[in-house]
This record gives sequence, C-alpha cells and structure tokens, in this order.
Amino acid sequence: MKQLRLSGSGGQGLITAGIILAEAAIAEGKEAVQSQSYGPEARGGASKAEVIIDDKFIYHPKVVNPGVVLAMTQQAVDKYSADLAEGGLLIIDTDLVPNPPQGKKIISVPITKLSTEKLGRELFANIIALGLLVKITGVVSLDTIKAAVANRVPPHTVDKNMEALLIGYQAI
Amino acid sequence: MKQLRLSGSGGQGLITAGIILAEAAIAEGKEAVQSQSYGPEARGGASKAEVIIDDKFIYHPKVVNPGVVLAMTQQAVDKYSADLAEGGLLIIDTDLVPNPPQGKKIISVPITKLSTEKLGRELFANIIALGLLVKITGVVSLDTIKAAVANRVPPHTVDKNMEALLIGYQAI
Amino acid sequence: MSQPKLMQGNEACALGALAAGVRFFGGYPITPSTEIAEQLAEQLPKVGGTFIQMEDEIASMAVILGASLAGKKVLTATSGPGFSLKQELIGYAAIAEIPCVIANVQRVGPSTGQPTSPAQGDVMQARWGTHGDHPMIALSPWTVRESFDVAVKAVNYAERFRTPVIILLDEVVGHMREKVVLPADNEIEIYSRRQPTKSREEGYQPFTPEADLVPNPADFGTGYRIHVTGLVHDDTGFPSGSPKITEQCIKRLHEKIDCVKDEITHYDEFFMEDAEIAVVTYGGTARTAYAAVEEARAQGKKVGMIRLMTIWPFADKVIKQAAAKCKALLVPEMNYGQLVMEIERAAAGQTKVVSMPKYNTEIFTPNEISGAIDQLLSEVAK
Amino acid sequence: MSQPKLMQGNEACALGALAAGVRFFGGYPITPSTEIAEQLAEQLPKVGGTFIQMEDEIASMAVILGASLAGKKVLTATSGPGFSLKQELIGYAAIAEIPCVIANVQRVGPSTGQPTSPAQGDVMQARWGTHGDHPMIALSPWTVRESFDVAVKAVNYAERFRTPVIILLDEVVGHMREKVVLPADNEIEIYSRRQPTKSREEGYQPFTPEADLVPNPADFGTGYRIHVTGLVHDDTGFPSGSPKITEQCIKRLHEKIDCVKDEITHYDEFFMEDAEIAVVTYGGTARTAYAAVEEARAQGKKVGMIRLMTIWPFADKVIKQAAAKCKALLVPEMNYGQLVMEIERAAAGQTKVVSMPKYNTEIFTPNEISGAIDQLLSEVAK
Amino acid sequence: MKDYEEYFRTNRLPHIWCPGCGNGIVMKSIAKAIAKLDLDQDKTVIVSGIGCSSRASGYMDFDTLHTAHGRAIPFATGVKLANPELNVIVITGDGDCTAIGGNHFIHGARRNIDLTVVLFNNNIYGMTGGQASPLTPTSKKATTAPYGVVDRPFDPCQLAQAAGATYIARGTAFHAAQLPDLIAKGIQNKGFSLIEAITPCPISYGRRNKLGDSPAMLKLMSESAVPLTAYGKLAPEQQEGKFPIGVLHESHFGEYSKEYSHVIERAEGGQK
Amino acid sequence: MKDYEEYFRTNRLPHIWCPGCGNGIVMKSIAKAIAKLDLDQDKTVIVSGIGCSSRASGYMDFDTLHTAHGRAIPFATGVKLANPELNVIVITGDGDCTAIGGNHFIHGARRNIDLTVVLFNNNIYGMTGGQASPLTPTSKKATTAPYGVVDRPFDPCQLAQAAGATYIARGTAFHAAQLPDLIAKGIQNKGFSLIEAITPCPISYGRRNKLGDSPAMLKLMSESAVPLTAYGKLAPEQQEGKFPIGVLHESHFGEYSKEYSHVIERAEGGQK
Amino acid sequence: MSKLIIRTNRCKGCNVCVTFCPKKVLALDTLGKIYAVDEASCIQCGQCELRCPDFAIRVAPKEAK
Amino acid sequence: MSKLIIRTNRCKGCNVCVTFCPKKVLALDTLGKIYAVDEASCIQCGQCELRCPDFAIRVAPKEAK
Ligand SMILES: Cc1ncc(C[n+]2csc(CCOP(=O)(O)OP(=O)(O)O)c2C)c(N)n1
Ligand SMILES: Cc1ncc(C[n+]2csc(CCOP(=O)(O)OP(=O)(O)O)c2C)c(N)n1
Ligand code: SF4
Ligand code: SF4
Ligand code: SF4
Ligand code: SF4
Ligand code: SF4
Ligand code: SF4
Ligand SMILES: [Mg+2]
Ligand SMILES: [Mg+2]
Repeated sequence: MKQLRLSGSGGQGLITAGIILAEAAIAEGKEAVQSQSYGPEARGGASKAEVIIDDKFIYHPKVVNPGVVLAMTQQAVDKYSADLAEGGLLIIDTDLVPNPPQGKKIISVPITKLSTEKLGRELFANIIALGLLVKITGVVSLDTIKAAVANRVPPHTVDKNMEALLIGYQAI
Repeated sequence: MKQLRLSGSGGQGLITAGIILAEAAIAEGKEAVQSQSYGPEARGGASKAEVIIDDKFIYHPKVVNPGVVLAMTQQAVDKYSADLAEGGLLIIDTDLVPNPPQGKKIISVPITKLSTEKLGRELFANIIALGLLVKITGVVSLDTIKAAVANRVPPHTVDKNMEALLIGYQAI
Repeated sequence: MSQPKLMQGNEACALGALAAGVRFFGGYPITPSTEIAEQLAEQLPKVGGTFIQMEDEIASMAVILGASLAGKKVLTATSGPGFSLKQELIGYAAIAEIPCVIANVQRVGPSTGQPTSPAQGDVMQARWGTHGDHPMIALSPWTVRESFDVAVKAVNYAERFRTPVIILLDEVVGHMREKVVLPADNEIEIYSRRQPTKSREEGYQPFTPEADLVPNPADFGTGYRIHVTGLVHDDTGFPSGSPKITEQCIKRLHEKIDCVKDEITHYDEFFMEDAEIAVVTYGGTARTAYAAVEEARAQGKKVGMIRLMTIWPFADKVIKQAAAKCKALLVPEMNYGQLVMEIERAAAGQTKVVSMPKYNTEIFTPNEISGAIDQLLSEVAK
Repeated sequence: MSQPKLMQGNEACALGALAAGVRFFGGYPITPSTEIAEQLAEQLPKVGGTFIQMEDEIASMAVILGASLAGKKVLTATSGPGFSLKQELIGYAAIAEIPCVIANVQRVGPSTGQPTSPAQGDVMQARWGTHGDHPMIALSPWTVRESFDVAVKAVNYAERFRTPVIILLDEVVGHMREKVVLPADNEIEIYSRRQPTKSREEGYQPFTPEADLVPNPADFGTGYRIHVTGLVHDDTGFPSGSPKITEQCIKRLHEKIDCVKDEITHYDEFFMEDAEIAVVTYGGTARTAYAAVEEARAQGKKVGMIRLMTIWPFADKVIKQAAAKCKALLVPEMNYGQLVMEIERAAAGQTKVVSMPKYNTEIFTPNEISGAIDQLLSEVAK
Repeated sequence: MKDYEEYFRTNRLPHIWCPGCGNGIVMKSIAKAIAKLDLDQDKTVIVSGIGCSSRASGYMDFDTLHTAHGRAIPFATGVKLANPELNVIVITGDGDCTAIGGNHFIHGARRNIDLTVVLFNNNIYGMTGGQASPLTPTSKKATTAPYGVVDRPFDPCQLAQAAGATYIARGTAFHAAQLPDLIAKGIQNKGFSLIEAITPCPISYGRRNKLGDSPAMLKLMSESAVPLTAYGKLAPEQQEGKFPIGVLHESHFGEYSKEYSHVIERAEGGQK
Repeated sequence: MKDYEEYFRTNRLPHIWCPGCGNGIVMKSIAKAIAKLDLDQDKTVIVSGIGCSSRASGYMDFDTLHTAHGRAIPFATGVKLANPELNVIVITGDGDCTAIGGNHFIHGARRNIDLTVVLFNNNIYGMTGGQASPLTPTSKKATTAPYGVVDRPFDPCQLAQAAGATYIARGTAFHAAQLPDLIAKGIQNKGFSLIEAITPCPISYGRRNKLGDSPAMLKLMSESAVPLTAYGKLAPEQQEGKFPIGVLHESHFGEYSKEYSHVIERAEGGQK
Repeated sequence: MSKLIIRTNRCKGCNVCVTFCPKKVLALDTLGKIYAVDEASCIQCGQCELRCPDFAIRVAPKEAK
Repeated sequence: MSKLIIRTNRCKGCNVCVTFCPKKVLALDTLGKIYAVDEASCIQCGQCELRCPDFAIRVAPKEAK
C-alpha cells in the first residue's frame, strides 16, 4: 500500500493532481482511493489531497502513515507533515517553504518558480509536482501518468501540461 | 361529578356558554374543566364544548358519560348524543333538530327562535340555552350564572344577555 | 397567590413566560398554539415588551434569537408544521448558546394532519429534529397550572444554561380550561440573564465556560463587542476548524446539561411503593392515566404511575429503577409509540415494556387504560 | 459492466439515481452535497430530464414533490442545514404518499457547524426530524459503488412504497474517489411508477391500498382528476376528520413499510460465526472499522462486524441476534452517540453495548478502533 | 362552453366556508374562466396552499393538489416543469402567498414560469381565526394586532411586477362579472400571471373591524375599487382609500419551461 | 474621525477571501461610512448571513452576529426591536439576501424597520463554489447552470422599492470612493435601507465566465456602471449592459420600531 | 318553468342575494335558508346567481322571445 | 518618511493596486507579494489604498506644504 499526501493551499491544483495520480493507478489495474480536506477558504488556507494505492480494495480511506508528503506552502508543511512515516520523504517547494522542518528526508525543488520561469504561469506547478512525485515514488509509469494527465486537462492545454510533467520528472 | 356537553355548529357561541358555566362553578368554589373540539370550519360544522364540574380535582378532562347533552343542530345530535349516560337528558333546539333520536329523555325548546323572536337576533341563543341548562341541571345557582354571564360578555350587551338568560331559565 | 380563575393551558403558558420575565415574542400563527401569541400580543406592550408577528416560523425563530442576544428574554410558539420549520435555527440557538424558549403545542401530524386534534407526536422530534449533535431540554405540563410553572422553568433553564428549551404542550392541555390559582409574583423564582464577570482587559472571552460549564457572552450593546456564530467556535467566539476545539465545543454543549440532569429531571411518582406494574406517562395523557390508576388502586390493584414532566433529557434513572422493581411498564401515548422506545432502552430488558399507542385524534379514555392495566396485571400474574 | 473508473461518491449517487430513472432534480447548493446537483445539472437535460435550482431547500423539496405527482422520478440533495429545512415537506411526502428521494450528505453540525468536515450526525434526524408519526426508509452506503447501488435502491423503494426515501451519505463517502465498476444498464433492476389498475368507473379510488398496502394514485394529467392533500384523508384522497380514518391513514403508512421490513433491511455480516464481540457500524466509518476488524482477525481475535446499509427501518432482529451471541457490541459513530441508542434498545440488556462516539471533524483511525476492540476483548474475557 | 358547475366536485358541496365568505365567488370565477377558455379538464391542475381559500382545490374537478402552507407555487412549478403541457392554476391566500410563501411568489414571478396565480386576498388569516397578514391594512385590528397593525401592507401587484411577472390584474368579489375575464387572460398569458382577487372575510376580518356583514363588505368594495384608467385620473387625495382594478400590467419575457426546453434540445444535441 | 482600521479586528486579518475578491473593498467602505458618521462602536451591531461576504462580520470590531444562511434580516430585526438605540447593519450576499433570504428581505422592507442592508452582489454563490444565484445574469454560466442561466435575475433595488424600502442605492467596488457615502446615507435613513454593492468574485464567477482577473472585472464595472441621472438620459439601446448607480430611491414612512413604541405607550397607558 | 332553481342544502343564509336582488324577490326563512318570496317579479337578471358564494341559486336563462 | 506603508502579510498578490496605480509604482515579487519598485514616483494619490481588498497598503497623507 502506497500512501501519498499532496498538500498546499486552495487553488494550487493539488486535488486535481491527486485525482490524476489515482486515475493513473487505476489505469495500471490497481485499486486507488483519493480524498481531500480543506477549510472555508476558496483560495489560500491549508488543504490536502491524499491518494492511497494498493493491489486490493482499500477500506480505510485516509492516509495514516504517508510515505511521501508533498508540501507546496509553509502552512502545509506545518500542518500536514508531522505524521510522515518513518523514513518517509518530504517534498517541498523551495521558495514557498522558507522553514523546512528538521530531521526529515527532504527534497526541495523550486516547483512554482519552475512553472513561472519555464512555462510563464504558476498554473502548472501542480503538474510539475506530479511529474516529480511519479519520478520519486515510481507508483506509476511515466507513460501512464502522461495519459492520465492528457485525459483530465482541457484539450488545448495538453501540450503545456506534458511539458510541465516532464519538467517535474526531470527536476531531480 | 357533573358532565355536560354543549354541541351545535361553529359560531353558535357554545364554547362561550361552556366557559361561562365553568366560571360559574368556580365562583361557587367547585373545580371545573372546560374543553372543546371542532372541525376545520370557522362557521358551521359540528362542534362541541364540554364542562365537567366536581368537588375535587378533575383528571380526565373530557366528558365520558354526559349527564346532559345540549344539541343545537341536527348534525350535533347525530354526532354527539350517542354516548349520553343512562337516564341522561338531551336538550335540543326544536327547529334546528328536525329528527330527534328515539329512546332518549328529550327536552325540546325552540331556543334559536326564542332568540330571534324575543331579542331580535339569533346571537343570544347560546345564553338562552345556558339559562335552560342551569335551570334543568341546577349545577350552579341563578345568581352565580348571572354574575358569570355579566362578567364575560361585552359591557354594552349585559342587559340583553340577562334577558336571554332569564328567557332560557323560564323556558321550561 | 391570586384568585382562582378558569384559564386555558395556552394562556397559562403565556402568562408564565411573562412572569418569568419574557419581554419579546416573535411568532407565526398556527392552530392550536395561536392563543399564546394572541395573549402576548395584548399583554407584552403593557409591560413595555415587544410582540411581533413574522412572515413565517423561520423568521420567528430568527427574530427571537436576535432579540435574546440584545438582552431580552424571549419566547416563540408554534405547532407541528411550524416546529419542523424552526429546527435549523433551534440548532443555531444550541451551538451559539442563545437562551430561548419554544412552545410547541402538538397536534396530529405528519404535515397538515389534523390541525385541531390532539397528539403527542413531536416528542422524538423535540430531541432529534435538527441536524448534528446537541442536547435538548423539553418539558411537558399536564395541568393548566403546570403550564404556567413549566413556562417559568423553561425560561429559567434557557437563561441559566443558555440553551433552547422546548415546552411540549399538547392540544389537550393547551386548549382545555380549568380552575387555577397562580402564584404571586414573589413566589416565582426568576433566573436573570447571565452577565460577564470581568472585562475584556481582565481577559474576558465570551464563550469561556464558568464553573457550571455555561459561558457568559455579553448582551449586544454593552461594550464587549463579541462575535456570535453558528460555526464551531472556540472560547473567543470565533470559528475554528481545529478537531480539538470542535470536540470541546460539542462536548461542552452536552455536558453543561448532563451535569445537571438529575436536577432538571422533574417527574411525579404515584402509588409506586408496592406497584407491580406502572403506567409511565406525560402531558395530557397523564391526566387520563391518573384517573384510571387511581380507580385501579381504589379497587386494590397494585398499579403505580410515573408522570414525566421533563421529557428531555430523558429520565433514564427513574425508568431504570421502576424497571427493576415492576413486572411491567405500560406506556400510553397519543402517537404511534415514541417515548416508549426510550423507556425500552432504559429498561434494558429488566421488565416488560408495553406500548399503548393511540393516534386517531381522540384522547384516551380512562376505561381504555383501565382495560390495559387489567390485562397487564393478569399477564404478569401468570 | 463499464470500465473501471475513478469516481466520487456524490457522483456515483447522482449517476445511480439517473440510472434508476430519475428525470427531475430540484435543489439548493450546500457543501458537501453540491456535486450531486452539479452532476445532474449537466446530465439531466442530456436525457430530456429537468434540473432546477430553487430559491431554498423548502422550495427544492416542494418542486420535486410537484414533479413526482406529474409523473417523474425525482431527487433532491442537501446537507444538514438544508435537511432541517426540508423536514416539514418530508412529512408531507410521507402522508401524501409521493415518491421522492432525498440525499443528505452529512457534515458536522449543529447549525453551520463545520461545513467541510465529515460526520454522521443526522442519523436520528432522518428518522425523527419531522412532526407527527410516519415511518422512514434511510440507506447509508459505505463505498462509492454502493452509493450508486443505494441510489438505485432508494429510487426503487420510493416508487414501490410511494414514500420519501433518504440516502444518508457522509462526507467521507460523498467526497472520496475510488475505483468503481458500474453495472451495465441491463443489470439494473428498475421499479416503474405504479399505475392505476382500474378506471374511475370501475370504482377506482386513488388512495385505496393494493395488496401490498400501497395505493396507486394516478399521475396528474392522466385523466383521473385526483385530489392530493397533507391533511389526513381517506381512500378517496379527500380530508376526513374521522378518528377511524385517521387511525387507518397513519397505521397503513407504517404497515406498508413494516410488512417488508426484513426484505429492505440490508446489512453485511463479517466474521460473525464465532465472534465474541462485534463492531456494529455503517457509512464511512464502516470502512475504517473493517480495516481494524480484518486486522484483528488476522491476529486471531474473535471479532465480528455488522455493517448496516439500511439505517431505517432499524435492523432490530439482526442486532437482537448479535446481542444474544456476542459478549459486547462496539458502536463507533461520527457523532455524539446516536444509532447506539437503538442498538441498546434492541439489545435489551442481553449484552454490553459500548458507544464509541467521535465528533471532532476527523474520521476514526484503524488504530483507534483496534484499541477499542482490544480493550473490549480484555473486558469481556474477565 | 361547459357550465361552470361541471368543474366542481358537486358531491363535496356545500363547502366549508362561512356564510357570506367571498371564496365561493372567486372559485366560481376560476371555473368560469376555465369554461370560457375550454381548457382540457384532464390537463388542468389546481394547486393550493393552506388556508380557507386554499380549500378551494378540494372542490374543483381537476387533478388538484392541496400542499403545505405557503408552498403552492414551488409545488406548481414542479408540476408544470415535469409536464409542460398541463395548465397549472395556483390558488392561494394573502397569508399563504405573501407571508410564509412570499419568497416563492417572487421567485415564481422572476422565473416567469407559466402559472396562473389567483390570490384570494381577504386581508387576514381566515383559517386560523383572524391574525394580521402582510396585506392587512395599517391600523386595522387583528387578533395578533389588538392595538392595530403598525406596519404597511404589501401591494402584491407591485411586488409581482418588480419581481418579473408578465401579467398582473386585480379584481374583487363584488366585480364578479369581470373576474372570470381577468383570470382567463392570466391563463392565456404564457408566463407568470397574478390575479389578485379581493374578497370579503366577514367572520375573521369584517367583524373585528366593524365592516358589517358580507353584503356590506361587498358594497364597500364596489365603492373603493376603481377601474385602472379612471383611477389614474384621480388626484392623489382622491385615490386615498381606493384602489385600481383591471389588468394592471402586461409584459413579455421568455417563459421558464419553454426556455428550459431549449437547454434540453441543446444538451441532447451534445452542445453546451 | 476614527481611522477605518480601528473598526477592524486586525488580529483576525488577513481575511479568508481570495486574492482580488471585492468583499474587502466593500467591507472597508462600511467601516468608512461608520467612521464618517462617528457611530458609537459599542452601540453598533453587524449582522450577516452565510456566504463569503457574510464572513465580513467576523472582521469588524463591533458586536457581530454571523447567523444562518438567508436569515440575517430577521435576526437583525430582533436585535433592533429589542434595543432600538442600536445601529444595526446587515451584511449579506446575493444568494443569502435574494435566494433563501428573499422573503425576509421584502418583509424587512415592508416593515420599514431601521436596518441598513449592504448587499454584496457578486452575481454568484461564492462560498459554495460558483452556483447560479437569483442575481446571476441570464445566459451566464455557473456550476449549476452549465448550459447558461435560463431565467432572469431580480433587480434587487426595484424589488426592495416595491416592497417598501425607504432608501435604496447602488454602488460598485470600483467606485470605492463613492460607496462609503452611499452606505452612510443609508445608515442615516431611519427606516429600511438597501445598498447594493456590486463586487467582483474572480474565482467563482469571473473565471467560469471568462471575465478575467479582479482588475479586469473592476474595469468592466467602471464601464457598465453609470450615475443615475446620466443613465436616465441614455436611450434604451444604450442602456443595454449598463446599470445606474447612486441613490436610486428615497421615501418616507413610519419606522417599525418607532411605530411599535407608540403601541407600547398606548398599551402601558391602558388604551387600545 | 320556474325562473329560479334553489339548492336549499347549499344555502348558508348569508343574505348576499337578498341584498343585491334588484327586485326584492328573495328572503331568508327562519332556518336561514333562501326562498323566493315573489318569484313573479324576478327579471332573471342573474345577480343572485352571480353573487351567491355557495352556488345555491341558478337563474334560468331568459327564454328567447 | 516613506509614502507607502505595506503590510506584506496581508497582501495576496491580486494585482489590483498594480493595475490602478497611475504611476507604475507597484509590482509583485516572485512570492506574489506587493512591493514598491519606484516609490519616488508615487504621487500619494491613494488609489492603491482605496482599492486594495486586503488592507495591505496605506498611503501616507501628503504633507501640507
Ligand atoms: C407551516 C405552517 N404555519 C402555519 C400554519 C397555520 N395556518 C394555516 S392557514 C394560515 C393562514 C391562512 O391565511 P391566508 O393564507 O390569508 O388564507 P385564508 O384562510 O385567509 O384564506 C395559517 C397561518 C400552517 N398550516 N403551516
Ligand atoms: C440552509 C443552508 N443552505 C445552504 C447553505 C450553503 N451555502 C452557504 S453560503 C451559500 C451561498 C452563498 O452565496 P452568496 O449569498 O451570494 O454569498 P457569497 O459567498 O457569494 O458572498 C450557500 C448556498 C447553507 N449554509 N445553509
Ligand atoms: S374565516 Fe373568513 S375566509 Fe375563512 S371561510 Fe370564514 S369568512 Fe371565509
Ligand atoms: S469565492 Fe469569490 S466571493 Fe468568495 S472569497 Fe473567493 S473571490 Fe470572494
Ligand atoms: S335573477 Fe335578479 S331579479 Fe331574479 S331573483 Fe335573482 S337577483 Fe333577483
Ligand atoms: S347568496 Fe346564496 S348562500 Fe347566501 S343567502 Fe343567497 S342563496 Fe343563500
Ligand atoms: S498612492 Fe497612487 S501613485 Fe502612489 S503607489 Fe498608490 S496608487 Fe500609485
Ligand atoms: S491590491 Fe492589495 S492585496 Fe492586491 S496586490 Fe495590491 S497590496 Fe496586494
Ligand atoms: Mg387570507
Ligand atoms: Mg454571492
């Protein structure tokens, strides 16, 4: 069972990223559960999306010991990284998380900056993060995730999103 | 325990008559309970007021074996006189109850006609009936019921109502 | 003590509320509760109070909550359909801890049902009518005088616990008239509006509970500038999404009532010392039950009776005890069988619990209950 | 059978309703139910159906009842505050026998509460939220696929029994996404709208019950000229004040459901053969409970589980049986302890019933339930 | 043209209304309007709320729906949308329509859904025994206004117009010959139509306000109701105590069920 | 004159609204209006419903009441009637005020109770993520109107006027300098006042309808809002897509709490 | 053929027809039910039928002459 | 004294002030927070303060000359 948590602030597109990841897992014949939790804010505020992937039916639907936590804001790190599994991995956005926690295995990537600098808009940060996650965890293959992304995003944005995915995949 | 039922149609003032009777009983130091039941009609339809008078607290608030039933319409007789106590008395308005039931002790008085003919309006039929009831049952004294009526009706109608009470009291 | 008077249950309820200090009524007419509103439309302005007829029952509930926050003791009155409409805001009053009293004069339901006929069909709704978790206090009188007393108690409890309190009248008691002697003003105990005991500077927070687990949010206009919300909130009154705060918030709502449960569980026991079976009853039905039980006792039958004035919180202990010593409990109700379920639960298999539902618009007759008593006595004798 | 898909519970619920023939949705947005409306706003017109957003939840309930009478299968969806507002008209649907389905995606209450957090706090309200007496059917799914299935069942039951049916979703199941494989259209059993079996001339009366105690009032516009009212009525559909009719009217409403109670009581038993204790659970909580129970079994602990899909009518028999053979029943619920009261009642003192409430916005963890299981096992071992 | 009695469930008569209650006159006017237009009796639905006036649905021989207090319009909206070929007429009281039902009233008008709403305005809550309604005139007495009403009544016609109704008329029970026409025009309008029918409640309103019996109240109406054009010519002080009757407003806007049918066409065609 | 920030609970800032949400601008305008009139901060109460906009009550340093969805006006009515010396300001959204709260809105206006209602009109249900409201323009898209809204929005100002409001004004978040004045005048009116403040919701409304970001939406407002007198001079076809701003209506009628105080005087004196 | 058809069971004695009859044809009996005191004077104007709230009077159409 | 007081923690980077500043004084940094690129050009017109939905900018009043 793989337990992943994608956290950040409302509007960063992490729920979409979580959905795509779960769909990719299903495309590979696995079971997947995706859930989320958020506050009253439509934008901003801490929010998280969780994905569990397994070979058999998943009963308890929330992540208990996340093997990987992606945190796209400082608030998200503070709120959602404490229960990271022993030996688990914390992936952070370098610029948006100025104070990373101590004593954790951390991968820091300037995800949002990559998006603005390479693709001209912040908008693709979630897909970049997805590429990164897939590369690091290997939960699904690159091809699968490509298909899953293409399937979900608006048709006229497919190319840009493919670019984003690769930027993330190649970021480490 | 005296159990009286005043029945007729909505608008005939029988609830008021029942209240006055109960107030008179209280004025004489007795316990009294008054209740009513009616249908959806504001005017017309069968309705009843019940009064129970006793020397001690009255628990069950509805008449079970009415000793006296006053019925001011045919519908009321049909609906509310069946459970008259053994040996009980049925008082009816002669004109408004064309088909009185068989096998009951009945006193028939043209109550409404008395009201229109002697007092010019139907309006006083309820007080005439009250006079009649008091005379027949003796549950309260004439003086007490006079005071009770005077106490309830609008000040400018007291005289007419006293007249009505006496018309009823002297009707048999 | 006043002169004996013929008075209607609804009227006594209105006068009780007035005596307890209610100075604001907002309502919407509905049979068979309307006399409460009509009485107060006349009486309230005489004592400087305010009566307002609102556009519907929801607005009626809202307007009294606003008035309560601005410092008035408040009442509304309704019946089944209106009671259903008020549920959302009853929940609001519970979580925002706004003192208020709701008189529900029950009639036959569901829906428009039989508007002028008696029932006790909203007993479970009084407890569970709104969404989410909160406790409820509901009192049901069985006499006209007690309608007055229960109204006083309801207002006092609402103020003391800062919670909605329901007066569960039924059409029988609400519409009947009987002789009553009302208490003199100085015989009536009144619980005044709770006030902050310190200033903001001294660290006052509007929703910090006192020792009795009840907070003292300041009345509007008194300079405290508090915030009131129907969202889960912390002691400051401001919303919080924290699991810990949420737990505290909901838990304290329950515990402030739980911790006084015995004190506010009012009931009468009649002939219970040696009762083999007992009739458990409430509201208008209890009057008929009493007549039957008294009669049975007169005939030497070992029948007792428990009459609940407090319907919620439910008198578990009382019922448990009765269940432990009686061979059967008979539960006549003017509904399809509601409170009997709680009685069954509390009895926990210790004794036989017999539901005696009636829901045909007519009240029980003493004979019906006597018959059921006799049958039950013969059954338990076997 | 369709392709495996990632799907949300709310979406599956909407699609299930659509598959069962729902062609009319009236609603008012509220978190966390809104996706059901949004889904149907898009899908319904594609199949010639109608979606309408109304001015509030009361109007939403009213509009679907009107549409149902005009022959459509209907659905509305809401959450706590809106569910409270709908209560009056749910009672109307019950007494006027209008088929309709209400999906209530529960969130933390009372009042606005915690709008985006999960709870199971409306379980008792689903049964007792409206005034007066009528029965209720409420079904609660535990998986996304079952949200689809339950929606189909709910529509079928509403039509078959001409009664309101409630889908008690919780935010956990409503908002989570998981892999589902939906049944093919021909695998779905559908109960069509009941139709009159004779003409007026042949003595047809719209509310005369058939053998199954359910009447066949004609759809509006089909020439039968029927009358529908929320007042107590007789077989003709017209109001009657008669005690006898009133009793018949209310009694039949209950009996038409009572007589199929076993058939519509859906539940799963897991590991119950030799269970010493059992977890009784429903909805989203059942998922976590299953994880804990499976784990306990793997460790050789004699724990079973009963998962209720049908919440109302309550599964008395199932619980009675379990109570007779288990030493304790553990009841985790995302509320202050609601259905546990029914379980206590049904257990009737035969076994220990342990309430395990949680109401802090967070769902249970498998560890919490495992811990409670272990403790209970050790207690009963004594 | 059918006789209006053919639209009654005569076996249910006499009705429950009080002697002199104007509801019977207004109900008869609805039947006459239907007769006049020769609506298909099997395709016409009467929907009412709760109140004395709302009891009318039980006496009319159509598919009839006696709903909950205040909710007739949204129920009727459901009937109409589910089967747009039905003629849907709503019967409602002043309390039912403008107190508890006020929101549904304005939203029905806003949507311009094809309903014909006949508002039986007796200026009081009749059924519950005489409480003030939002249409009780200022300073009149009611059981819940023993010192006189302090607030101002709505003008339901103005309200409906501001909300978007496309046909608005006012008549009275005295003007019993005109009323069927006003209602018939409302039925013909494909959109939300309001006909305010002013009607005497001698029992719960007239008595308490010393307006006399039903004939007296009807005479009062004959004096205070003025045809719209004549009313327009009165000086403001002459208008005092009077009100206009006739067709007050007509306008055009897409009817809801029609507009929604276009959505269905587009969606079925796979478009957005 | 106090600084407007003194009317905020600054320890609760930043607020929860999205980047570019106009709610902050409207809330600031309310604070400025209060500053301008120098209202007693301890005798001023803010009452709101539920919605993004209704969250404003939590940020304003008065006695504040965040009620249930749609019910701000009747809660506020209770506050005002219980203590008529309080200034009561209502903050409400377009859904809150005209959908679920529509009936309370028109009844508040009818009673002419002294409340100042500031309607944050963002043409959408913001908080729940972009469903159509009764003020969403016809054919605009919303999550519950994927094929475009088929019905017609209310004009809340016209509705309030027909219902009896005695002060009505409209402003926009773009016209941020004017808005405090419009609100202040509403507070000064002793009676029911409505200020419709048109405000951008870039997230739940703008995006779906391709109206651009907040600055773009504000610019759109600057183009479509026309001062009342200028608007009156436009030909009908020029009015298309434009709307008037400024004070739209003023009238006089007895204020409810004042009128009721006369009832109390009479009743206390034993009169009827 | 009689000019007026009266359904006594429906009449509630409200006096409306009596008041508005231009020819004083109608009156109430002691039980408050309508009857024609002077049917001969009836001009079949239809006022009574038009105004009766209880559908208790029908006026026969004037015969074509 | 500076002409602009910026509360960065309140700024949400909505671009409103940037757009409506007549003198192009303001800009957003990489983290989306406002800063003054050219405070010198500021004419203290108050547009940014007036329009900021987040109370993140205050403009110092022009000094009386
Ligand atoms: C929810 C609800 N509230 C209140 C009532 C009680 N009620 C029944 S009819 C009515 C008012 C009727 O007045 P109106 O609509 O003017 O009709 P009328 O009787 O005057 O024709 C009221 C308040 C009810 N049945 N349901
Ligand atoms: C009774 C009830 N129904 C529905 C909701 C859900 N809800 C919360 S806010 C809202 C709409 C808000 O829209 P609006 O009033 O326009 O405010 P905005 O968020 O746009 O400022 C809705 C439908 C609720 N909280 N309570
Ligand atoms: S109370 Fe008034 S409205 Fe009702 S039936 Fe009687 S007269 Fe008519
Ligand atoms: S969703 Fe819209 S109204 Fe709500 S905070 Fe965001 S921008 Fe403002
Ligand atoms: S038809 Fe005319 S004249 Fe003849 S009875 Fe009737 S009202 Fe009188
Ligand atoms: S108008 Fe009709 S009900 Fe009235 S008295 Fe004449 S016939 Fe009878
Ligand atoms: S005060 Fe004017 S010039 Fe200066 S930064 Fe603000 S908007 Fe620009
Ligand atoms: S307007 Fe305010 S919140 Fe927006 S970018 Fe400028 S300073 Fe930041
Ligand atoms: Mg009326
Ligand atoms: Mg909005």
